[in-house]
Amino acid sequence: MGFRASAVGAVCIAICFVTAASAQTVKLGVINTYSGPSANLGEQLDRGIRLYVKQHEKDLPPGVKLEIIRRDDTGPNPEVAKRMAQELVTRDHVQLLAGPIYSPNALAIAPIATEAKVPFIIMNAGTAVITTKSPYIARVSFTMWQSSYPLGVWAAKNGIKKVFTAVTDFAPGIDSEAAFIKGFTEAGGQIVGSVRMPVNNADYVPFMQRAKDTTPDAVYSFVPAGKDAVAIMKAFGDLGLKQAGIKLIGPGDLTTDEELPGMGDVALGVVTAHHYSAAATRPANQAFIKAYKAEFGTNEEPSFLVVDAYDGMAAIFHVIAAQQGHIDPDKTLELLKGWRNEDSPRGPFMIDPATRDVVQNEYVRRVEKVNGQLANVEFETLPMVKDPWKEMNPPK
Amino acid sequence: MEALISILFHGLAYAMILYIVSVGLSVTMGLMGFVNLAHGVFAMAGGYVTVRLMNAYAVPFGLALLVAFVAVALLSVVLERTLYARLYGAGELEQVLFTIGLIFMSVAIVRYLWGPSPQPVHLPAVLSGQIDLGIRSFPTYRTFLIVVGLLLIALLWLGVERTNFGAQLRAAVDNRRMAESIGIDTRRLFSLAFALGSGLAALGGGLGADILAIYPGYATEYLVYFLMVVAIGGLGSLRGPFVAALLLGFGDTACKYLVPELGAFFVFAAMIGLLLWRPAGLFGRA
Amino acid sequence: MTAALETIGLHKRFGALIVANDIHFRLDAGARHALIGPNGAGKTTLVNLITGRIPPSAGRILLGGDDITALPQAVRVRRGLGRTFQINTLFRGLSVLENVCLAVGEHHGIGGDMLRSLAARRAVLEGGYALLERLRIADDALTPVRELPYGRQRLVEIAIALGLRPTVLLLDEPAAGVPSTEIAIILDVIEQLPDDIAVLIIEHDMELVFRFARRITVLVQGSVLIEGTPAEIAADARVREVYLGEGHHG
Amino acid sequence: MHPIDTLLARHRFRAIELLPWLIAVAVYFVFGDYLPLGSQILIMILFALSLDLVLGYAGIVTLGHSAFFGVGAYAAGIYAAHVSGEPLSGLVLAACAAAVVGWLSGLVVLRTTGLTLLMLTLAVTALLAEAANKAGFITGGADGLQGMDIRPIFGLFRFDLFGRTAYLYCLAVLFLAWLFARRLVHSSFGRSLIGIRENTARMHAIGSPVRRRLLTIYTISAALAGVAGALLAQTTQFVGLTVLGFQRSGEIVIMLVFGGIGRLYGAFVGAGIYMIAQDQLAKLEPAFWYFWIGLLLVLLVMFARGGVLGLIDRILRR
Repeated sequence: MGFRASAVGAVCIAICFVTAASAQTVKLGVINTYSGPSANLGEQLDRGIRLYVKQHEKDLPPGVKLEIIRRDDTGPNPEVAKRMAQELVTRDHVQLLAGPIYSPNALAIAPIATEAKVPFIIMNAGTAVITTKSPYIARVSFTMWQSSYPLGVWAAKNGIKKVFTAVTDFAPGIDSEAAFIKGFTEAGGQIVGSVRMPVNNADYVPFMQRAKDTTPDAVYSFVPAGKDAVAIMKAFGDLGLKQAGIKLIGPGDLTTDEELPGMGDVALGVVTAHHYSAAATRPANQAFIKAYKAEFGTNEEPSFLVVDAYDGMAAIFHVIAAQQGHIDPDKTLELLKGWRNEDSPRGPFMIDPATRDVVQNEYVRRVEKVNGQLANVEFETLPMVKDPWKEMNPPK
Repeated sequence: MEALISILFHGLAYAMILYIVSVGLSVTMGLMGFVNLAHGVFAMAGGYVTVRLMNAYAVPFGLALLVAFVAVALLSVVLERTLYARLYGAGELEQVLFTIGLIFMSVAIVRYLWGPSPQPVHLPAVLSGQIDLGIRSFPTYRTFLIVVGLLLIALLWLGVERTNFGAQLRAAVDNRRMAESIGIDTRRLFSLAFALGSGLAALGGGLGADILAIYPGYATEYLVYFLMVVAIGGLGSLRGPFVAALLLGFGDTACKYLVPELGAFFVFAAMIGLLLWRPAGLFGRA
Repeated sequence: MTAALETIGLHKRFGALIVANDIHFRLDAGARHALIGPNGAGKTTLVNLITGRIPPSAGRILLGGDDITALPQAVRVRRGLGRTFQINTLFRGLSVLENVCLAVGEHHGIGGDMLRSLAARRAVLEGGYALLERLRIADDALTPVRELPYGRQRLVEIAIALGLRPTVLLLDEPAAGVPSTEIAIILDVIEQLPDDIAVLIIEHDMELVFRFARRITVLVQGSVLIEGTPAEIAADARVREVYLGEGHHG
Repeated sequence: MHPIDTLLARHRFRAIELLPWLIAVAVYFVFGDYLPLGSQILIMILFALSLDLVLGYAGIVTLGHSAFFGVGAYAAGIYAAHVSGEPLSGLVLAACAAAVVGWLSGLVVLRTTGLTLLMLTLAVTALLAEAANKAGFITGGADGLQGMDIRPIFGLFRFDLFGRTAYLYCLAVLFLAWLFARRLVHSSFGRSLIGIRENTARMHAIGSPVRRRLLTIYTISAALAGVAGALLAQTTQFVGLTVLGFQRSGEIVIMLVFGGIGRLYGAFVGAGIYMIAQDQLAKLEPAFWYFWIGLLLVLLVMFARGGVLGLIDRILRR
């Protein structure tokens, strides 16, 4: 009898022990765009994750393992993204969520994060409102307002008086347009015309022609990074806006470090505001670039997506280490609030304790030739910018 | 006035690309009654061949275009003989499915080979910048497109009007059974027309690479526009798609320029109206 | 007496080509009428005009005294105008019985019925099957039409038209492509048609025409050349010249 | 057996027709972790079923069926976001909205055939997508419609995180739709649609009001597609522009064709296999998922036009 009881007890202890040990495998669900027309963006984001994990896996507390479960949302497909989140939570029992490229996808996942109490690290999606949609969301990337609003102020103070705005007709574009116009007009600038361009647009020449006909000092533009950015740059060059003395300015999506080499000389002189440039000379960035090229090829340039994902992983490693692998959702959020990272390739940044949104430096950059290669060269730093939208729309 | 000139100029350049890509589709659809949704694949292939040759092997633009034309024409003839020919006379649904299948496969293949991003296009320096045409300056590349486009079209029309091949082609489009009864080998004719049409599409893809970006989504994203040119122009005609391409080029450009808020709305609504008025297209036979 | 079918000045142009020129034509109840003429005379066009498959350029069509010129095909059929096609126009994937029952169903007015139970359809199936028996194709009732030889398909073509119980029946070359062994079946069927049905037959087989028809109209280049009894037609010199003289199609 | 009885027997209910439902119920108990995917499969089955009515039975080759799916999704979504979160009334409203759009567009589209019809179906969908894009103040535009709060069904069954309620809800709706569709295709009306598919000219010649029949089935099919769209909107509480996309139209045609068209159960087999395969395979190599789908389509057209069910038929007959 006694033997039996102790045997049962031993088994119980063994089970408890095993459970405890296995609980130290932290499951992270990543929802990202791995297929479809924008799969290249997803690949960038994933590279950031891979690079960080490769460099820092050894830094996890002993016995703690990180398991990453990747799911493809196939593009701006919120219903797929939502199902993926649902599956990650109910089927794979992930303790943390991260991703996605697209804001609508992030918005669709938000209710799941709330209901399942799974902390959700936003690695790209930049629509301002996202962080207000769930108390379990923290963002390490950027908001459209964060770069566009200060750029507007900067432009008005640097000799640009009249601007034509051309943005893609979806939330980030509209956010960016509103932010820029607000910043620019508040600082005394004048908007001479605005156009919102369709999401799937092939030819940007008509829009640029229209811009040219209003003879502004600059065209402010936001289009999705990738082929649209290339196309609008081409149209800008083809129509001779540059020769006519018109500048092209916009948030960093216009000249991502990854696409820049393919854009040609027309991109020279484009001024953008952004939180990251691969050409930055900070030591942390140079080490990062070196590691990136070693991992993915010497001709590859990391874009801000890589850095955002990389820093997102840093945040995740931070909460895992601080809790020794036992992830408690509310404690995780407490750990994230006010968390500060001084050695990011982008410079210092932190997560605002009040809004759980990122606070970071914005850099004004100009496209120049560095060693025969086009690069975004930072020439002015706007330190620790909070999301202006949240400043203007405080939670009620 | 400035605005009108801009619209006409850019609309014309856009129309040239649309026409060169789509004219082959009109002829093959009219001739063989084949709903070939995969026509855009040939344009995409032409674009990739042109751009890759230029980027990776520094082949001159003109030569790259020529290679694209020949290579894609040959490829298309192989596909036509081995696969398409089996479905002549099959139902529309089979043809639609088969060509969607081809699209899916080709998209996956180019993505595998060259990645998901658009291919960077480095045109010769002479084609960049502006050219002064007396009235005002115009973008050189687009001026070049219009000139080359018009030359190609003149060549094509002359060929179809003046050569024996053209005469046979016209006869076969008109009345296939009659043409066969007077000894025209329509199978051979089909293959030739198919190759020519696909080659032209490839040329259009290569020429227009700087306007319609070369990336794996090419074959689906622009498909609707190619189909619109054919449906509005009318099957089996050379003139019809030209007029349709002009309408679409001008219409689309004017819309973007004047009422960007409406987006593509106007273009689609106009197409529905046109097709209701003339279900067989402007120059098609009912 | 009101004609079962009458055309008044029926006219059809395709561009410059006149395919039906001022055709006045009358079919009385119970008529057994044949329409003959060389290839391209416009015989099938006339049938298509009467049934509404193509609209006339001018002229009127009366069915039982009512003007049906503007009515759509389907309405004409429901008013008693039935036809067969020169080239088999069948539901090739369906069985013979289903082919006929589609017609019978439409005639019973239940073609658009979405919910009627099977029991109610039994009458339709039985009506269809009876027709098959009459045409001696009941053995093939469940065979898909596409698997039948062309001659047997011809019989299905007629069965479908009969399934509509028409008052005016237009038969467009019913014997074309039928092996001689089976022509007899067709002839029998045509001869057994109820007397009150008006029948117009287009046919190249002169033996069949002269055996069947009580009146004959000769159509040449879209115009009526002559109309008369078989004896009158056979004796007419112009008919011999333009039609019979060209060669006997039998 | 007399041929008439044989024919009648073909329309009678057979035990094998219960199979999909047994599987669907079994999935609920066995694969509890997979219910969100299960719900989407059920929705796609319903969508494919609605397409089968027009494509498989009436022979209308359309590439624009997502128009109705999208209208249904937006109708249900807007209703839930702005009027009421009650799901059943939303479903009815979506069916009505899609039916109206189906009827109106059918008036236009069904006047044509062939390429023109194909283009018009594409254009109608593109037009609606553009409208939804531009009417951002009510549809959310390119960002999608958010903020739906779907209330419990009958006030009792809350939509839970694991998707149990959603699954059963979709299953119940699909079952009713199937009962209706089954009745429809076996009715005289259904047979006359097959007649139109097989030979439109002859249907005219036997006095069938072809245009009206086509318009009727187009409208009914649109309503069912709208219900499918509404289910998606309600179970995911989101509607994006992709519901009106060309890709969705194309994919649903592919699913149906995989299963086999004009067979009623092709939708079940095709949507089921496609969605599960996509869920499993797309994970491994998403880019090549489309290569294999493309290859499969080509092979299917060349060698197996009846789809999976057609193949099974052929094997059984041998």
